[in-house]
Amino acid sequence: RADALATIEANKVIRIAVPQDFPPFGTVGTDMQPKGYDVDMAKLIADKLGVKLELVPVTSANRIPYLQTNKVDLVISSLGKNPDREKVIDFTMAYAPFFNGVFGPADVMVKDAKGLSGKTIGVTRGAIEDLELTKIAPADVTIKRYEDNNGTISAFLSGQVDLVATGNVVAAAIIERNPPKKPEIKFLIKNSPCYIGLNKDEPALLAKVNEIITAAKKDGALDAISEKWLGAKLPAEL
Amino acid sequence: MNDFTIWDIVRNLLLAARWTVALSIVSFIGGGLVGAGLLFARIGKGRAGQILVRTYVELFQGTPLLMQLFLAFFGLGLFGIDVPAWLAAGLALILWTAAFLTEIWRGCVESIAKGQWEASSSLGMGYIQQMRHVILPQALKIAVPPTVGFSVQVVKGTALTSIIGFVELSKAGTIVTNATFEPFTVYGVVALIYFCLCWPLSKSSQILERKLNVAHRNH
Amino acid sequence: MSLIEITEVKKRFGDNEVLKGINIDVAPGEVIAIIGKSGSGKSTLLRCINGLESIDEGSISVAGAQLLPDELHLKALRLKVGMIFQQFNLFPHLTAGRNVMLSQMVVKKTPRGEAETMAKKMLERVGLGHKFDAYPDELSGGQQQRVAIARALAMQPIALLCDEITSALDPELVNEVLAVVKELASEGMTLLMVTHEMRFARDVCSRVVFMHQGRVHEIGPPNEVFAAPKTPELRQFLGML
Amino acid sequence: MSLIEITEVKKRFGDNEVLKGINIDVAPGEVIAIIGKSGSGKSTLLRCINGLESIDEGSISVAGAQLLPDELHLKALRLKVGMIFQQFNLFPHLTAGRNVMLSQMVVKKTPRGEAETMAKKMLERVGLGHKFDAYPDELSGGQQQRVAIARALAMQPIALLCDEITSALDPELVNEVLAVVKELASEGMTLLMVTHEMRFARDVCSRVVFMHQGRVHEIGPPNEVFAAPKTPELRQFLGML
Amino acid sequence: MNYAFDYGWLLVYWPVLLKGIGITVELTLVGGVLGVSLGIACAWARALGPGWLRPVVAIYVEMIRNTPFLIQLFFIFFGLPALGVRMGELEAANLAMVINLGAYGCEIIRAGIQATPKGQFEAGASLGMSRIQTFWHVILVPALQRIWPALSSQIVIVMLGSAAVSQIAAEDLTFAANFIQSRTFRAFEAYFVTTLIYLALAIALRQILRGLGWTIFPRRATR
Ligand SMILES: Nc1ncnc2c1ncn2[C@@H]1O[C@H](COP(=O)(O)OP(=O)(O)OP(=O)(O)O)[C@@H](O)[C@H]1O
Ligand SMILES: Nc1ncnc2c1ncn2[C@@H]1O[C@H](COP(=O)(O)OP(=O)(O)OP(=O)(O)O)[C@@H](O)[C@H]1O
Ligand SMILES: [Mg+2]
Ligand SMILES: [Mg+2]
Repeated sequence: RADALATIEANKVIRIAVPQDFPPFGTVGTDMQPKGYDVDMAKLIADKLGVKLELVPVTSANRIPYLQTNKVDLVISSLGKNPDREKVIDFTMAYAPFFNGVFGPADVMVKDAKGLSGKTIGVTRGAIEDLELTKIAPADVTIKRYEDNNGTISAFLSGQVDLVATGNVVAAAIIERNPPKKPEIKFLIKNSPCYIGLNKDEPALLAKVNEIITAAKKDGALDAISEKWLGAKLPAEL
Repeated sequence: MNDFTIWDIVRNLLLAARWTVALSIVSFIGGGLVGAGLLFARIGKGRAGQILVRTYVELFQGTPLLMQLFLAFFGLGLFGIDVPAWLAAGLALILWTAAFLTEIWRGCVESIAKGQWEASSSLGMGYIQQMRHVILPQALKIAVPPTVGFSVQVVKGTALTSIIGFVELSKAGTIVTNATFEPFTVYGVVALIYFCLCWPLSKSSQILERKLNVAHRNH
Repeated sequence: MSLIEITEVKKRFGDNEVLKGINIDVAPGEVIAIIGKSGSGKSTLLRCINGLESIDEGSISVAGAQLLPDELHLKALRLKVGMIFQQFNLFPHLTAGRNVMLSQMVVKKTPRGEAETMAKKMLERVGLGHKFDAYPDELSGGQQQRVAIARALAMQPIALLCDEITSALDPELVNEVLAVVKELASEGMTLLMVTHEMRFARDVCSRVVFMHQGRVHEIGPPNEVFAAPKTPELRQFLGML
Repeated sequence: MSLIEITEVKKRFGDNEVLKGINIDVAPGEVIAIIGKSGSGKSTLLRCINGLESIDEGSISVAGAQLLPDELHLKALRLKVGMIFQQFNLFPHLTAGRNVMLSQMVVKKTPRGEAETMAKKMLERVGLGHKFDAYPDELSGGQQQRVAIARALAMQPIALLCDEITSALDPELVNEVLAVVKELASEGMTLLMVTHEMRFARDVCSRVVFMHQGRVHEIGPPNEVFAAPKTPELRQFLGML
Repeated sequence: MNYAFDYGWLLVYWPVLLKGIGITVELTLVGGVLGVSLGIACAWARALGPGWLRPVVAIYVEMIRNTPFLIQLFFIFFGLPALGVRMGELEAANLAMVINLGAYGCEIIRAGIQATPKGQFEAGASLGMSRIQTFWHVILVPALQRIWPALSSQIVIVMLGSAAVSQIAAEDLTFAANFIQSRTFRAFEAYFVTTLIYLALAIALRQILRGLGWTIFPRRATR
């Protein structure tokens, strides 16, 4: 089988899976064109490789099959890592921070993971916050896993869950819309970063992408993207 | 983050609805053709054909369309067969539609009185001639209302193609909601568009049915 | 020579032996009434003669040709023998005229013009020339049955099988159909008819067959059969009516 | 005093006046045959008496009580007058016995045990005691019709309306039903029956009503009506049969 | 093919699958029973009910049949709380399925009622039964028998359609598949296994409904 990097360079095009339903990493503008952190990251990589970029919008259900059936070369979809996942695909180095928090209305008193005890908390299935929260939550927490961010947010706004775990930027966007129930930050979940996914046994591509990420961290390109979409510079430890 | 106006929402949804319509038409026409072929195998004399079609129908009516689409697109991909999304979507929807239409039509053919078969054979007609001149013209007539009625299911079924990357009406609704966090506006419009697409179909199916019933009463 | 020869015909449905060895010879131009209780096998016999049911034993030959159960032989047979049913079985999506034309055009490949002329003639013959363009559901039962007769006649059969062709009709409509049959008989058509109309059987038929439990129990000219039934079964059957 | 009084009853379907002023008085125990051509309004008259159709003018009273078209009066009426139809109309999902029990339990709130006893008795009476547990589709037409009679009788009506109750039956089955009706008549049941069985009408009925174009054209005892029809219409009608 | 199938996750995640099957079955059971009941009530209302009720039911039926199930589900789960009606995802899922099957069932059952020979109504009436009594004791069972195959198919369709409830976090079979694949990235295996389970459920459900038909309707209608 041909080496993925070689194929990309030969075809002069890279196909990258990005989310469309997971702001601020992937969403759409009024022209329905994808935009967001992941999209800019994809553009950056294509740019550095000097090839054309083909964006493939994906959902949490089909992003990995796209990769495995070679319909895309990379998945940039705010992927979190776990050992099971690492058996199936390879991950690059981290390319984005994820400011995850648990949010809730003012009258719900929670300060840390233990405080979640007995509460119902909404989260987007398969997202980083889902993986992390599942790890740290006490046994008597009810975690409701929705299909996408909208489900999670709607569940919170309609009172179907007491709390939600989501990204800062998402929460900020909600507050901006001035809903009757304002999500306040309760505590931060471990600042777990996101990785780019690619097929196994592609050392050349892996090395190349890692190289691009390293360079982008150095020259401030990633900081710019982070500032634009997450409202903060990359944290130092990333 | 949210710079969508109502008009942006409606416009984008309407644009996406074009996919819904296109997919519906393709699946309906394709499904009709395949379904007709299967129908002949199902009501024909060949035992193997009958069993094959029955298994086929059981399979496609017994599993969620979502999974069929997934397996058609990614499953074939796993075996190195790179089907484009439109082909996989078309294929899965057509096969799914065909399974239902075959069954609907079989019911119609079987509802034709046995006397029609006997009268035409006693006049010396062969199987094909009976079908062509006596059975199908009658079956076709009673098949129209349930067939049109089923087209509503096809329209709604196209929503599931989002699993393989189609941004049709439902998916567009999800994407826009995730950009705007205004589920009620967006899904309200989505529901309305679906209603506008489906209702004329259901209604005409009902009207056709009523017409036929009136016609039947004269017998 | 006989036109229809039925020799030792047996027919089973599963375990149920419905015909237990039937022998009848029908001469050309004969009009035969088949009578008997419900379930005695009358319809089954007619259906066997027309090839709608296959026979298990024995043989049936029509105009010298053996009845064999393959498409080709069956088609040839059905061109010689027409059948008319209790339920008319007109094709509801075609007009009376088209009903009569269809099989001529499809089976015999008669050109449309000729078929139409023939259809007109046959409808005329059953007194329905003016109903050429009417659909079956616009006709009364008696008229529908007459169209069915015209449809069978248009294939120019040498014999006609009629299975209780007046039983589904209101009493007042029975006569118009029987009148047509009577005329056919007088024109020399060979007829085998299952019927409950004893008066008609007596007046028109050359022979009467009384079936009982899958057998021809009595057979003979009507004046003998009706006036002097030999078996208690026939006597009982006639008394019942 | 008459049991059923029909006075100047008129009934229209749209523009079509089907009953044009009917007057009949039925004394208790009378057996009346209604004859006439198809479409003359026979069924409509019976249906009006049973309240299945509302009348436009005139009045009908049964056992002294006026027929009024509200649920309560209708129910009271139907407890007094039973009706039996050409198509039997048995309830296909219930056994013969349950068919007879249902209306007793539902309408009269008869306890199950009593209803069952009554059902057994009534089925016995029509000669079907052994068919209590048979479903309608396991019964012959004649048996089904007798169950329908038992069902109507179980409500202990003071009169029975029968609309061509033997027309859907094979000729051999007609007699078993007529025998039951004959017995009812001899036991003093008041009967109004539309029938095509002239022999039966002649032998059993006290009076015959000949309807023609929505009117009672002739009425009288059967020997008068059949032997000396006064009007050309009746003469023609009788000649037809 | 360069993909190595791996079903090792089944060892770890089978409780999730099992729970998913349980919930799908429960949803189907409750949705089926209540949905058919609602369908019967609506069919009665539409075919024989009082004049004012007919358009009301007609509007309900048309609205449900001409919009996607998922959106109905969203309105119930996310929308109703705004009106002060809050329920858990399972209740919402159940309600949506009942409403959905109720609308389809209504049309199917109504067809069965309308195919009832007029004589059955008249026989009931002439025995003194009221309209409701006639409907309940005389019309309904044969009407259901007439359309039982169509109704069975619809129930299977609703069972398969229940996959959508995973979107409101109801942990049905599809949720299980999605959950497992989100942890293990074994999407093919997860979807393949669930597809087979759905197929088995559909076949079993069809058989159960057929058996039920045989017991409820003691006689097969004569042809
Ligand atoms: N297709 C069939 N399969 C099984 N049994 C059949 C079939 N057709 C007829 N029979 C049986 O064969 C026997 C004779 O039936 P047939 O219709 O020939 O009687 P018939 O004399 O025409 O009666 P009828 O006067 O009622 O028309 C009956 O017992 C019937 O149940
Ligand atoms: N529900 C109805 N709506 C309109 N017209 C009707 C209706 N019922 C009966 N008629 C008409 O009323 C007339 C009398 O019908 P009715 O059934 O009483 O006749 P009948 O004497 O019983 O005839 P048959 O011997 O055919 O049963 C017919 O012209 C018929 O078309
Ligand atoms: Mg017969
Ligand atoms: Mg009548």
